[in-house]
Amino acid sequence: MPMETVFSVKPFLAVLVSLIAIPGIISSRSQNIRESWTFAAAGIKLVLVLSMLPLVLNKGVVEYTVFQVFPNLGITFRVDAFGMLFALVASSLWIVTSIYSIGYMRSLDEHSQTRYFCFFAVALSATIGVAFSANLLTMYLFYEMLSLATYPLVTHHQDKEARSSGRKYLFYILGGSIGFALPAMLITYHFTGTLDFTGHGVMAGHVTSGTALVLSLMFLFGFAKVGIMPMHSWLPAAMVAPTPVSALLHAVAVVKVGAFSVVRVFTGIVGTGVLADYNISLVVCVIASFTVIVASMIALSQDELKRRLAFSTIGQLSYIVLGVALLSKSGMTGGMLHIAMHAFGKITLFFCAGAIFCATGIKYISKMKGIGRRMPITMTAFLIGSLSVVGLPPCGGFISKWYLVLGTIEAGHIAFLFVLLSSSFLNAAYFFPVFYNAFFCSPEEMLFEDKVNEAPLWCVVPLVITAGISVVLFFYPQPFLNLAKLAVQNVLGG
Amino acid sequence: MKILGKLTILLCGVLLMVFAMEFPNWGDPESPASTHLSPYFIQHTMEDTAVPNIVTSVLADYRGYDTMFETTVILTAGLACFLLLRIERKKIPHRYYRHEPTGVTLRMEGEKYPKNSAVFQRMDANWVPYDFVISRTCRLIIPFIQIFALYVVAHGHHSPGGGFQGGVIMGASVILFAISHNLRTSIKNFSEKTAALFSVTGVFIYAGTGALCLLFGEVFLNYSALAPILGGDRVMARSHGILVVEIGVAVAVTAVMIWIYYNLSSAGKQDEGL
Amino acid sequence: MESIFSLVLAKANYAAYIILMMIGLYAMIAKNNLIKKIVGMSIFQTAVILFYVSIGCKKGATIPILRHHGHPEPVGHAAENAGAHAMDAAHGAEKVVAHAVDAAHNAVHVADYINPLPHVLMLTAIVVGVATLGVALALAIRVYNTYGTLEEDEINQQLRSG
Amino acid sequence: MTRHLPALIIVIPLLSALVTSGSGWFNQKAPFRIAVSALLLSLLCAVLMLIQVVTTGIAMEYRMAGWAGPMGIVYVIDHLSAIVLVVITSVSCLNLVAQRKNIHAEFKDKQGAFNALYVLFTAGLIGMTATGDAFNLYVLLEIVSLSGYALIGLGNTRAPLATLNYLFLGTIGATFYLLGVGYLYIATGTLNMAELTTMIPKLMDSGVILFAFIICVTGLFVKMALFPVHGWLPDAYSQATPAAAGLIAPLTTKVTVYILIRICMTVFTPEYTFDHLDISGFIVLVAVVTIVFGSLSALAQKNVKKMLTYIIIAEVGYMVGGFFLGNRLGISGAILHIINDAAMTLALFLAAGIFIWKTGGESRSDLKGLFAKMPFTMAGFVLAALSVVGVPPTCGFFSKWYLISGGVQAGNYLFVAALIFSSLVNAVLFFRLFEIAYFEPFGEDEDHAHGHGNSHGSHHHVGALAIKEAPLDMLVPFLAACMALIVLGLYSGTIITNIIQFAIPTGVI
Repeated sequence: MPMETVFSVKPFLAVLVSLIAIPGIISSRSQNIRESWTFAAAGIKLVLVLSMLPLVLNKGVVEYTVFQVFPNLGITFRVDAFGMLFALVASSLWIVTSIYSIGYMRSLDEHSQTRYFCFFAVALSATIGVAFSANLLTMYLFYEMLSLATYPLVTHHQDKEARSSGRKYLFYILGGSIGFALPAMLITYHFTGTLDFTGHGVMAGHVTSGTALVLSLMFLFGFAKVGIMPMHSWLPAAMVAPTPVSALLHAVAVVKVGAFSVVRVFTGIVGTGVLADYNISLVVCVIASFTVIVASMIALSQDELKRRLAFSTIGQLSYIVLGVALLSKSGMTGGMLHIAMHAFGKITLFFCAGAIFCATGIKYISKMKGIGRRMPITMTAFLIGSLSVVGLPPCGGFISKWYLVLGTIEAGHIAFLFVLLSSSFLNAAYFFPVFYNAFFCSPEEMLFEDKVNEAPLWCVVPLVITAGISVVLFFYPQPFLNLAKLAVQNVLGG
Repeated sequence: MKILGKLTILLCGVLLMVFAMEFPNWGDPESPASTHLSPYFIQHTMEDTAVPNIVTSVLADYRGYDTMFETTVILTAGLACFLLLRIERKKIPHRYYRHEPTGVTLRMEGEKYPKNSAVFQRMDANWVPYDFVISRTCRLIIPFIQIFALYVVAHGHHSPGGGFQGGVIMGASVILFAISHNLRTSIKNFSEKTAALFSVTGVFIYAGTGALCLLFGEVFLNYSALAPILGGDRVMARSHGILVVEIGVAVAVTAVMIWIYYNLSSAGKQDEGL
Repeated sequence: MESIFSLVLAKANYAAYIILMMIGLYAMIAKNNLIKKIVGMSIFQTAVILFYVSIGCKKGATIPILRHHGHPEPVGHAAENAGAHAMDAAHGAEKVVAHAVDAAHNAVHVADYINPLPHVLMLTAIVVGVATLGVALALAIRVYNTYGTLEEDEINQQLRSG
Repeated sequence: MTRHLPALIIVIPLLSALVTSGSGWFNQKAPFRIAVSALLLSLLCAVLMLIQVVTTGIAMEYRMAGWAGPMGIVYVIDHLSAIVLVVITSVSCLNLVAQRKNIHAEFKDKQGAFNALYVLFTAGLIGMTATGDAFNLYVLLEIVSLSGYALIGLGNTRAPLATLNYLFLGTIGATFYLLGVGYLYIATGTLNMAELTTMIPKLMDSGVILFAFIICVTGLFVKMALFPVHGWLPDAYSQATPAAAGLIAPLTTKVTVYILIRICMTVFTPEYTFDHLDISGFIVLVAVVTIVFGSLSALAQKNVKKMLTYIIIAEVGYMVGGFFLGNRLGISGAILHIINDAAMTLALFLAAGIFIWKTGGESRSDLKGLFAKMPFTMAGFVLAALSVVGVPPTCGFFSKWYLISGGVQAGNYLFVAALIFSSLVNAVLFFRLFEIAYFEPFGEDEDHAHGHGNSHGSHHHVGALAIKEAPLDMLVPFLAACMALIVLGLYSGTIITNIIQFAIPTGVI
């Protein structure tokens, strides 16, 4: 199937645009000017990404090499269906999150907001960079850039708790990438002589089964952002960050970059053939399933809302890995689609958590009884988000889960079907009590007085938008679904 | 530490000795060192540079570049000692002088001192008296030492000698003066600033001669380019060029020796001293 | 037994330099007083100078100063040829031997003069030794000014307690 | 004029050092100006030579005093020396410009002597790099050493003792090298590197050559502070004044590694070093120990400058180990790391200089609150630190890439593991500093800061938020050095394919 390759600077610009905005953000004299720089960058970024969409949907590819740092390896961007899927999610959610950030940060009167917006922009650059990277080196570069750019965001409060969390965050993320991913990358390069992502991987015929297994696991654990157990504990720790950061970074950018990287490496470097032939996929499936179940169980026991969401995220990320590792057509489609669907659902939930904190200062679920009466919009959005994450109609999450379930049957691994189903039950078990408590509690149990109201408009509007999109995606999942299908086509052929 | 040191030393010594067994015998005329490069120097020194002292011709011409840096090494040492040790002298508000014939003591403000220093004697705790016999004897010898130094420098082309040797002798004569009198007297005659400037000038004569060759369109230090200035043909120009740089070396070595002595002997105070 | 003796005697220069060098090295490692260490360093460097100079030695040869330089003819002769010779100074290494045969009429016998090169090199090494000694003494004075002693163990004691 | 560049690059600094030293007796401002302009001219020469060598592909040869080959001293500028010359001159120049205020404060009326020694030190390094004569190398090595002792010995009160120890070990190292040259001279009768290259293959089995190799390399190991003869370096470098440390720390060890590479590849051929001798494995092992030791020792330091010096030791292990892997990738990595590490160390020491200038202290806790106070300096410092850790796209990543690839290719996984370990330790080291600079508010005591730990309010007081950057003439060169880290990283492919590739003999695979 011949693919049209266009050489264009657009992917590079899409990465660069938020970096270019930084001097503007720093030098702005007032908050409004600063925020308009952010919006301008976010808007231009989305437009640039969208402008490449038609081409990608027509099975085209956009390529651009910035620097040829090694004789046959450069810092190269390449936009294909999978990358486009992820970039689309990230760049559209940046705008929403920016709105939300303004509301959140201003209403809580946080310090160092300029720094916050700067590193937010850097993080977005890095995310798009990962999405558009054409080889493992470029991806590694932006992956590290993201790790470092998010550190000041995670530790924004600069207190003791932030310090220890930040330490944990870097320990896992940097330790994983330098300790595992970097050597794995170099060893791969040594054996294969290339790091380009190709449809069928580059390892086939170059490595023995043992080496392939070790390398695959090094990648899986090395890209610790995907939060596969036991490399997961940075994620709950990182919840000390301001909620918009948790929302965008820990529901969209950071964790999804991890998942995206793992999927990209498994399909583009290791190759589906190698994964299947040496039974690596099965090992990965088992590890992912373990994470899915255990993370959901831990989530049940968490009382702090953001921590519960964090453990939920850990479980959901493993869905993606599991889906791709099933190596069946539907499984892969479901896994890739889940990147988008989960992002919209989970970001809604985080926004809600943040809005509750903004309005009431409450973090714990046990203290949220009756809050639904006071903040109906927020809690309705929370319901929609939960439905999406659990995977029930009429929400986008249902579609991806549907494909995942189909995938397990297609692959003939019924055991994983049960994993998915039981996990869904667990998801429901830890989300619905929140919602139930918020609305259906007796008046005497209500913990809120009349003076509590909805969070500021800047906070409420974004969560309504994302909740709305979650619903819309159920009825109209085409853009993401088509991209995911195209991506699977590239990988599996046919 | 001592046992360990002895063991290391013993081991090193034995190892060195074992490998030394492979060396050519002492004084073996057939050794590579004696047959490879040195015959060229021995045979061509006259036709190349017209200097019969082969050591001088190799030193200042064939390997003249090395020697330039050798001189620079000396200068570096002088600068290093200065930089490490020199302490600014405290401004002394006033000094006492005794008028020898009458025994009257004068108090002088600031750095001023009586011009007629044969009659006035400075009084302070740091002052070291020097012996009359020794100082006069040295004054007697020093001119001869200095003439000999000049001879060594100038006759380096034809006999053992040259800039380094002559310079050291010259420097030693000044140091002898400083020892036999005292540092303050010596500094009065040959100040630190003079020493520093002379040492720089000496190296500058050498490097400048080399750079002059560049200006004349030849490679660095190729004295034959200086034939138009120095007179004679290109070979004699080399011979003369060698003399010029030897003088530079002598100036530098003399001055640096004195400079280092000044700083070391007074621990940088440049006041009293040994 | 005799052969070993003669062998050692034939390499006596190397033995001398090695012994001297080891004495210097030992003083640098094991002595406690900084000035003694500096003295050891000087001995150490001098040993290498001895080694080099002994390389230059040649049996039956004299110091490398040409004897017949007073005679006008060789000089004049040399001066005539000199222009050309100075110009093509780019003799390759292999040409050197050829020249040795070629220039036999110059009446300069290579075997008569010892190798000048090591002497030149050692002039440099001596200078370096003097310079290093000077700087080392300057540093020792600074150390003495700071600690009031030049014994290393006393200085270490002061450092530990201070 | 181009013909004379190899002489000019060293004669200009030499002459100007003389003028500088002389002018110091009359004027305290002139020495600095003369020194800077001389170094700039030298840098220009270096760049011109690099361009010429790269475009023509032929090494430049310069016959000092007009004597060729073994009789006289020749300077040879090939790809390897050309790039190292650019590194030396630019680092030296940048550091001098950045340290103007420091120098004025530290050496009030010794400007002449200090600047002269500074320039002489640079000239010595230039000469060491460019020379094609084994003995001339020794003379220049001594110039570098002597001026280095003087520059270092001027630090704080402990500096003279540390310098004296450095002097003892430095002298042993240099004398060993001299002895090795003597052995070579005994065996071959020549001192010219090019001629030695042609002669050594015939003498492969000679014990004298073997011992010459061992002594030379041992001497150089002492000079570059490889474990276990590293003891002098941390003390000496950390006690030096910022101006001296910024020159000496980035360049000395790196140029010594260059000399090692030069000696092993040009004098003793690669065939001899890697194939004939069976010591590469051992030396890589020593390098591994150096890396691990350096990293762990750095972890134990509270003083920032001392920590940096231990990192230097670990980096020496990188380069020596990479070179003795004996394959093309490893040697490329080692050479690339000479360039990159010089830039990284310069940036780090300039940063340390700025910290000391601004806070007056050099322990870890003196960095408190600096992110808020000096954001630009800290941004540069973060960049330099990331380069040391090896995060792309900074240059440290790329040399590490080649070194690790070389290790993988040679099958030496111990070396690979050591590099990874060192990267991780470096990450810990620097993030520990960042944490202090980021979390602990400026100008508050330890316990006081902890008391305020959880309240946001403590960050709002004026002192912590007021930006007080370093003076511009310190900041601009520092940021230029930091930018160079990125540029070197992005263009490392160009450097490898156009320069370093030609610096390695074709025999090395």
